[in-house]
Amino acid sequence: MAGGPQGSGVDTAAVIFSRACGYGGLHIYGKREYHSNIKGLHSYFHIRVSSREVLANSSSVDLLAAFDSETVVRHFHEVSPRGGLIVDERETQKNIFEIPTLPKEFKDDLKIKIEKLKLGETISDLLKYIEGRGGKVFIVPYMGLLRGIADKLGIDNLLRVMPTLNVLSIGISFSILRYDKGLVERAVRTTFSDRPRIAEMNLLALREAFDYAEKAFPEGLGTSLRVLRPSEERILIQGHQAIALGKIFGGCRVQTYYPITPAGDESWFLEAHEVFKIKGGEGSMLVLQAEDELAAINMANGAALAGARAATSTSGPGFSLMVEGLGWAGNSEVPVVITYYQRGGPSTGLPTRHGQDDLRFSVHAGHGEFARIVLASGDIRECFYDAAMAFNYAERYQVPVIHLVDKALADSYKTYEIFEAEGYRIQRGKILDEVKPGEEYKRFKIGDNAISPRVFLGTLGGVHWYTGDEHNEFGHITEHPRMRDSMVEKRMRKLELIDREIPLEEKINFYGERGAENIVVSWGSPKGAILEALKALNREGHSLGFLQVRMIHPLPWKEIREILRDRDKVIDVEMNYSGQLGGIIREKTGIPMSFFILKYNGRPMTSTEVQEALIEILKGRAPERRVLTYGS
Amino acid sequence: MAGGPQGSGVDTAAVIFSRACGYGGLHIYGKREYHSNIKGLHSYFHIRVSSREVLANSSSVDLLAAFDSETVVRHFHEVSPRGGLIVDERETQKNIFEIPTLPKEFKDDLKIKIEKLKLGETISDLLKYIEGRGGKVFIVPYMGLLRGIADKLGIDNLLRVMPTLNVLSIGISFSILRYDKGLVERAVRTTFSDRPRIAEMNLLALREAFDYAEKAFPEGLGTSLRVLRPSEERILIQGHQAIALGKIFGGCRVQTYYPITPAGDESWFLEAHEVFKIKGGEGSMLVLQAEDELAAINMANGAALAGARAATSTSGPGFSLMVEGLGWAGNSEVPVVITYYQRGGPSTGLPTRHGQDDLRFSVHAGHGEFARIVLASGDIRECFYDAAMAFNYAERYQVPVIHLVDKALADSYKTYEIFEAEGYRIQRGKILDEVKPGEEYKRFKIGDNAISPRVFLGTLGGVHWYTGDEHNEFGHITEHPRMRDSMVEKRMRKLELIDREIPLEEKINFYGERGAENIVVSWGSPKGAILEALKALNREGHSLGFLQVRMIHPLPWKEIREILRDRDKVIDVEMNYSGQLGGIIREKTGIPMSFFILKYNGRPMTSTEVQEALIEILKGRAPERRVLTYGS
Amino acid sequence: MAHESSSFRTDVFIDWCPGCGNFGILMALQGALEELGLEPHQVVLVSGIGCSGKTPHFVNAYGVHTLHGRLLPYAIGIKLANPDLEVIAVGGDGDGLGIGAGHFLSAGRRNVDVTYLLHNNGVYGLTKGQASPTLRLGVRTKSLARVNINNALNPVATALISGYTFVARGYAFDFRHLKDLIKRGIGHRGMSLIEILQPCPTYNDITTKEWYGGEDRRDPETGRPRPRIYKLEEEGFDPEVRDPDEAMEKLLRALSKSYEWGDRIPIGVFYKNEQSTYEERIAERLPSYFERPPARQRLSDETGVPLVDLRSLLEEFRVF
Amino acid sequence: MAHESSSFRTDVFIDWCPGCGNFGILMALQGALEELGLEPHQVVLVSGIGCSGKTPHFVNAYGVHTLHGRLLPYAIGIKLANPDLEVIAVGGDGDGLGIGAGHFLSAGRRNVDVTYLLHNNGVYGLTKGQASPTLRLGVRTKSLARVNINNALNPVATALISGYTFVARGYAFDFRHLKDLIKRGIGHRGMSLIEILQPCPTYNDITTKEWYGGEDRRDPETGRPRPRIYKLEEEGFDPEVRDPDEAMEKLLRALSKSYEWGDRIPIGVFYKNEQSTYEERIAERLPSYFERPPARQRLSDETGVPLVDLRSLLEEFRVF
Ligand SMILES: Cc1ncc(C[n+]2csc(CCOP(=O)(O)OP(=O)(O)O)c2C)c(N)n1
Ligand SMILES: Cc1ncc(C[n+]2csc(CCOP(=O)(O)OP(=O)(O)O)c2C)c(N)n1
Ligand code: SF4
Ligand code: SF4
Ligand SMILES: [Mg+2]
Ligand SMILES: [Mg+2]
Repeated sequence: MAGGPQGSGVDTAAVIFSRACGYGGLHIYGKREYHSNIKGLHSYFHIRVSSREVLANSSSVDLLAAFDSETVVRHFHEVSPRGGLIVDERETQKNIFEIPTLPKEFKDDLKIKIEKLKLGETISDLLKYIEGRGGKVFIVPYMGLLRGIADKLGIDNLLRVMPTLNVLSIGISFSILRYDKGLVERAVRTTFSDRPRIAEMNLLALREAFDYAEKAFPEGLGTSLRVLRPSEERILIQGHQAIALGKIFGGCRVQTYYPITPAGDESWFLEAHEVFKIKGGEGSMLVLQAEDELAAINMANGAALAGARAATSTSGPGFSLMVEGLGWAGNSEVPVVITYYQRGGPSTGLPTRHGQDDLRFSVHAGHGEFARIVLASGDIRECFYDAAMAFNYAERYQVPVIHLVDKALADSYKTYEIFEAEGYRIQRGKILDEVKPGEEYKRFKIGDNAISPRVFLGTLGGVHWYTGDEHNEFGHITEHPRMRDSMVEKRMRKLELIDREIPLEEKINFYGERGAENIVVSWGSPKGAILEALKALNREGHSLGFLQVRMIHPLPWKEIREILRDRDKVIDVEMNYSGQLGGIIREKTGIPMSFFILKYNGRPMTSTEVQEALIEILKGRAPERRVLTYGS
Repeated sequence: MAGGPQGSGVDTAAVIFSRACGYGGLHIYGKREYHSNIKGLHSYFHIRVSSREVLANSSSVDLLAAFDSETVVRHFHEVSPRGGLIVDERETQKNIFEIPTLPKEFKDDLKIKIEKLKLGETISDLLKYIEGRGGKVFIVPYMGLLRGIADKLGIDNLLRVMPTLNVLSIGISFSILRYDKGLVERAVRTTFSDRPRIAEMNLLALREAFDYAEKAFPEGLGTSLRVLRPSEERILIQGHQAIALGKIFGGCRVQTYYPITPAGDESWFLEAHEVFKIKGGEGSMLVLQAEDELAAINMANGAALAGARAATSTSGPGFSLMVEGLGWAGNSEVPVVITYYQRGGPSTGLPTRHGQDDLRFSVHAGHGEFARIVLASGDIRECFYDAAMAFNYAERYQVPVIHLVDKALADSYKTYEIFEAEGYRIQRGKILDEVKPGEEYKRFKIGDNAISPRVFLGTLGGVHWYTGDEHNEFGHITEHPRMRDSMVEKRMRKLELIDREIPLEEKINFYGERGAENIVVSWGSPKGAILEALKALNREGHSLGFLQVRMIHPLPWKEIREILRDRDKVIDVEMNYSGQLGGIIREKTGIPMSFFILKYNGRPMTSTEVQEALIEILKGRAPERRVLTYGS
Repeated sequence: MAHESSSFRTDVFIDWCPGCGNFGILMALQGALEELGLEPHQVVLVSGIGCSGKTPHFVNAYGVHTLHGRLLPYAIGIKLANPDLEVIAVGGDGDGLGIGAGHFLSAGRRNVDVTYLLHNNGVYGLTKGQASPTLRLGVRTKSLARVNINNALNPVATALISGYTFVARGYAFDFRHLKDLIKRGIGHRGMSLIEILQPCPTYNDITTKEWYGGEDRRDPETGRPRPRIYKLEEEGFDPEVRDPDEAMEKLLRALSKSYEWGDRIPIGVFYKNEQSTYEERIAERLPSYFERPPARQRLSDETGVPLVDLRSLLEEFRVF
Repeated sequence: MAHESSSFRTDVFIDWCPGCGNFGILMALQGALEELGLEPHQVVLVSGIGCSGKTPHFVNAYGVHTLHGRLLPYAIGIKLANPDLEVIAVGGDGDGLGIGAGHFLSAGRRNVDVTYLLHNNGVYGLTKGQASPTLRLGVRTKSLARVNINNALNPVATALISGYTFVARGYAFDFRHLKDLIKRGIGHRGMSLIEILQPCPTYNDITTKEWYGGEDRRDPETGRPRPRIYKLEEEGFDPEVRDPDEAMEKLLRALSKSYEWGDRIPIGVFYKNEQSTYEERIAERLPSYFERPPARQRLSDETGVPLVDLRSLLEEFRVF
């Protein structure tokens, strides 16, 4: 873990660190945390490295690199007994209650905590605590190192080399982990590939750090990171990047957005990748910054009618403004895709923090009744494939598709075996390229099933109309009761069609033992922590299965009922207060959840806390609701 | 029933007719139906008159006054065997397929219908059909009568007396019903009380009509309307008026709105009643037309923070735009009231037609989780009391309250015993008028229960902050995990408090036999039709109870579970496709509905069709879902 | 509906009130489309909600009747997805300058090649005559219980300051002039606003046909009405910016003209300034934009295999 | 927080970037409030979402930090419910002219007595530097991957055409001048807009403090920077409408001035025209509005019995 004030390079450090590990054939899982602020408030990244795949973070930290004293204060208790802390020598004498960026409520808690631990009020008291538990503390004279770099570069102003602080701390970290310096250098080079001068400066810093640490800390951390040579090709990728790539791959050609955290990252990534290679040439995506989310959804609807695969991307506050446009899409059978990045709500809530509070809202948003699909990915790989698949669903069924992800997916990093096409095919559903002379075209023709062939705006002979009002087969307004009934039924019966046609493996995943006594039910980002906990517990002899629901709406309730029926315990795990998926399952299957493991403090679940909560339930010691609280 | 083109005075006719009946001590229930159009398309009103209370319409018509041929075409089949039809002699020879305002889909159906009935294509063919079934047809030379009126008033231009056409037809109707002419005159006078010239013209028309009909149709309709002298005081009122009055009575002093059907009527009524009498003086309500619904909800939130009881009023498309503001209110614990008039959705849908499609949306609207109350009135009297009560709930619990009504309630008319205060008290919850010097005020103080004392903006010593972000007790932004948990819990626990404190009789109504084998479950406007059906069926020896749910959220699930548990059949009756209340009940109680009686063609349920559907279920002949279709 | 009829008429019943100015606008629009030699399938009419919003149903061309106030996002989304389409937006004054005012301003900033007909009747027609944002302060139409307490927005001035590159005003009952304006608006490369003075006889008894026509102020000598409306072009007003240097001066002149009201009400073109369109600016980023706009890109081969080169996309993420 | 501190400062950590123009604005605002002799409880600061939107938390007065773009509806709702409050709205350029542009226009139409400080930094600060609606076409700040392809809105011109009765521009780093403008805005009876040129050193490297200060164009002789910013009042510009007849002329002059940019950037008051406020117009409908505004009406007696006379309310519905 590395932490420091926002703007001090924590992000870049995370990237370099993860890349360097990736280059060494290691698996990583990482997650950024930051305040809703541009510069100065606390941010940190938390990375797990392993020779085997890692799916989530745990609750303890083996090596903490603190760029400032606040990081020490916030995380010292997480450093594991055999872990280490790297800290700037200037920080050690600071009084912890004089850190201006610590909010009052944090200080209140802190006071209680240090009283309980019987600690003093300076950073060095906290360092002693770490050491007392068996951890190691590495005190680094960062200023001295910076001065050395400045001197070597012939720079007077220390401020100009300050940005290398993060690379210095990476260097120290990798050095005491005994890692291959060459790989770290490569990571630095790639990261700054478009700014060669900066790259050079940072490479120098890296070398200085390695040199210094080898001398100053000859015994290192104690544990070391060994380089591996896996046989597979690997990528290191974040959730929002995977979604963006899934969109390009899946044929999305118009993306509208209005800036918002954390959805914005995806659109900015797309802007940077708006022109891409296709077989025999070049493809492109139009990425449009709208004036607000009302415009964003409705522009996307318009683009979809014109025949482009079109999407918009947002978070809760933006989605709340898209509700009216979503309803129009539902009524006019527009194949539009909305990528919905949940964050902590309600209202602006916790803009940069995590939550899964918007499930019910995505299912029920919009007045009136209309068919939609709500698809929730549980890991970064699923983000990629679901992003592409969403367009197939949207066009085949002519419905809006909400691709529901969350902040923990959006900006966590993970190493994966490279993504392959995996048989993905673009399926555009029923589309007529032209309407033959003499033929009458009806956009909303009521036929055998709920899907009428589409023509794009501009097609010869296919003139038709759209309206948000109830309409007849041509798309003209009607208030005729029988036509009304037919159109309501046409729209709503799509849900049955979707339920029937989409294969089960695209709708749910089941892990663990099929016949397990106890089933964990969840969706979205807790998946990783659950899988890790499950593995550990089943190894210990417990009997657990895990049902991950991806298609939330229409819910594959028959299959879910089969899976959940007659189990000993059904344990709902979600990042919200009310166990929303649990509610939906009970509504559709009648099966109540026996236990809830919930979390809503804005920080993702760790495998440690999920595992602990599950153990308590399995041991029969748990209350019906258990709220997890790890995180800073 | 009277029908004619929009703009031809159908509305006024409805008012006069209903008033005249009311003055005669009769009970009426009436409902307007009209297209989303200003002038020219078909509209009609459907009124039931009785010496006993009437709660809904039935599916047949005893007397149909047709202002145009379209009305005949649309409603001839509804005229009951012993009923009558009043029609203009000029219309009788018209070809029914040449009526330009009939939409194609209507003509398609009509063709099939008249072929089945073996009828010709003119209006007089339809008249013959009515007569053939035993009905009476009254052919009236309206043009001649109008000319007579014009002559008497010394007016050349026939167009200037045309507006009396509706009163002419009322005159004919009451005359053949042998009703007291004096009462009808009084109704005309009251209706045009602010336009004495028009009143005179219409009174003349009324007399001409009576004179003509007495001579031309000496035998009358056969049935007659007798005047009564009830002992109670009575009012004749529409749903939107009752809500407006409930707001004034309940202390609402700011109402914001953006024009929309059918919610707009309430705000225009309030504008006309913005100054009113209070004990010892004059009160007033500020009614603000906003630039859109985003502004409307947020202005109301602002006014509520300043200390006014504040509300906004809208329908589906507007509510979709209010979702973000609702979330802010939820997060900032703002006591704002939203009156939500449902109409047929989705999107602009059926702007002037009925539906109950927005239940789930009102419960789940808004990203994130926060407490709200959703209160659904089932009749016009409840509209009044719930409108007032909503402000008590909002202020006591510092939550947004959605008062969910529907178009069938909004513009139906009914006679009621005059509304009394019935012990209604204004309860503003915890409010501090001042904060004493030296005391620290925390707007979001976390205390014993979820409610912190409020001070209004501007209170001396009470300076505090609001934000849509997560906040600490002062209202300043926080991202502290523990504070976050506390605030989530503070907001959400209100639901338990509400559930505990609000008495059951404000949350549900139960009608019929407590121990009945079968229970009908419903909410909102179907109540009237259900009650009438229930009475008839229980009279026939069936065993039916009726649970009307008024507090939809938080749902009084424990009590509902008690009521529904172990019944033979639970029958869900709703005006939507998916049986939304049924879904909520199953989610919260685990009890599934055994049958659904649904309707979504945009027209309210009649007691006839509900009764028929229930009989089939009780006789064991019904499918699980039955869709009702009455209406034009 | 049926295959390419030569005319732009449909057989949908037109349910506007008798005497409504919308009839004139509809005719002028249909006339313009015909005279421009466009075919129904090349044209997309996008409308908002209101009486005016029903227009597309009466025109035999692609019709997208959208949400209240959102016609411009739809129009822009459609046009940018397929710039070959002739996209025309049609909506009310409440729609465009009340609930949709944010999009109105934003559209000016973009300069997409869309033509926008704004039906200005001073009221919210379809919801029964409430004051619209163009109704003047202190005015009370017959549909209002009290006088209007809001100031009016001036559509022409609003378009001018937000960047519309063609700004004009027409009159619903001057068929030939309006038809001509619409043709010029469609011909203009960039975002055009045509405000159309539209009498609403049902709710607005202030700015009526008679008032515009000056029937309340007949010449005492001839007895003939003295119309309030006059044509800018007849007074030699030159709206066209021919050189960037004169843009500011012409803009300010147009602004000044836009405030003329009451006794003399100008119609015609207030401002015209051809600049790079949004589409052209996009094409600088996406070189193949005009040949292969989003709606016309091939996505896959015949078997559905995406054309995108997944490997090259993933290259930058490779760590092993 | 604590009881009526004499100052308008809070102890909340101010988390803006070093060098941000917002610091200057905050100080000017606090200074203005103090000098006006207002007390914390009399003032309500209403803000939108953005870096600028955090301002109320740093001011010891009632603070309502609302939704992105919705600050004006809140400000107006609060002010109209209790016109005794001094309501000041504070928000960003994206907030006010992007997502909130519709309310911006509409507020001009109403003329409620609210003072609106618009922090114009040309970017969406809090979401990391995307182009805001005031960023000029073709400009590329360091935060943008490509040049901006939208035209800019001019806040002063937009306020002028929509009816704001006090329109001014200040500069974040001219403390005294800005403080003075804010005092005058608050003093003005009606809707005031004060656009504030606000350098954002983190994302906007175009309109920087140095640029406004003219440090890039020092006088070759003296070596001193030649500031781009100048004060209208120093050039004798008279913004005030003293007679309705001169309103149009002054409006057009203000419009013309508002377009000056580049080498010379005017700050100061562009336009001031006292007219009836919205509150006054309301009071014509509701005679007791100022004595008993909505937030201050008594609703019930001590036992909670509503004061409203239900009988008289129901009278018109009586049929029997
Ligand atoms: C979100 C939303 N709010 C309100 C309405 C109701 N509504 C329908 S038409 C209309 C006003 C129409 O006025 P205008 O745009 O001037 O068009 P006109 O009818 O005058 O042509 C309104 C408010 C709606 N359809 N959607
Ligand atoms: C509905 C909604 N959309 C998007 C956002 C995300 N958001 C937060 S701040 C911001 C932009 C702020 O820019 P500006 O208004 O110029 O303020 P500044 O930060 O520059 O002061 C955006 C888009 C949001 N909070 N709400
Ligand atoms: S209400 Fe007015 S605008 Fe609407 S159709 Fe009638 S006359 Fe035309
Ligand atoms: S991002 Fe810009 S506007 Fe925001 S605090 Fe930093 S410098 Fe100021
Ligand atoms: Mg209008
Ligand atoms: Mg900004």
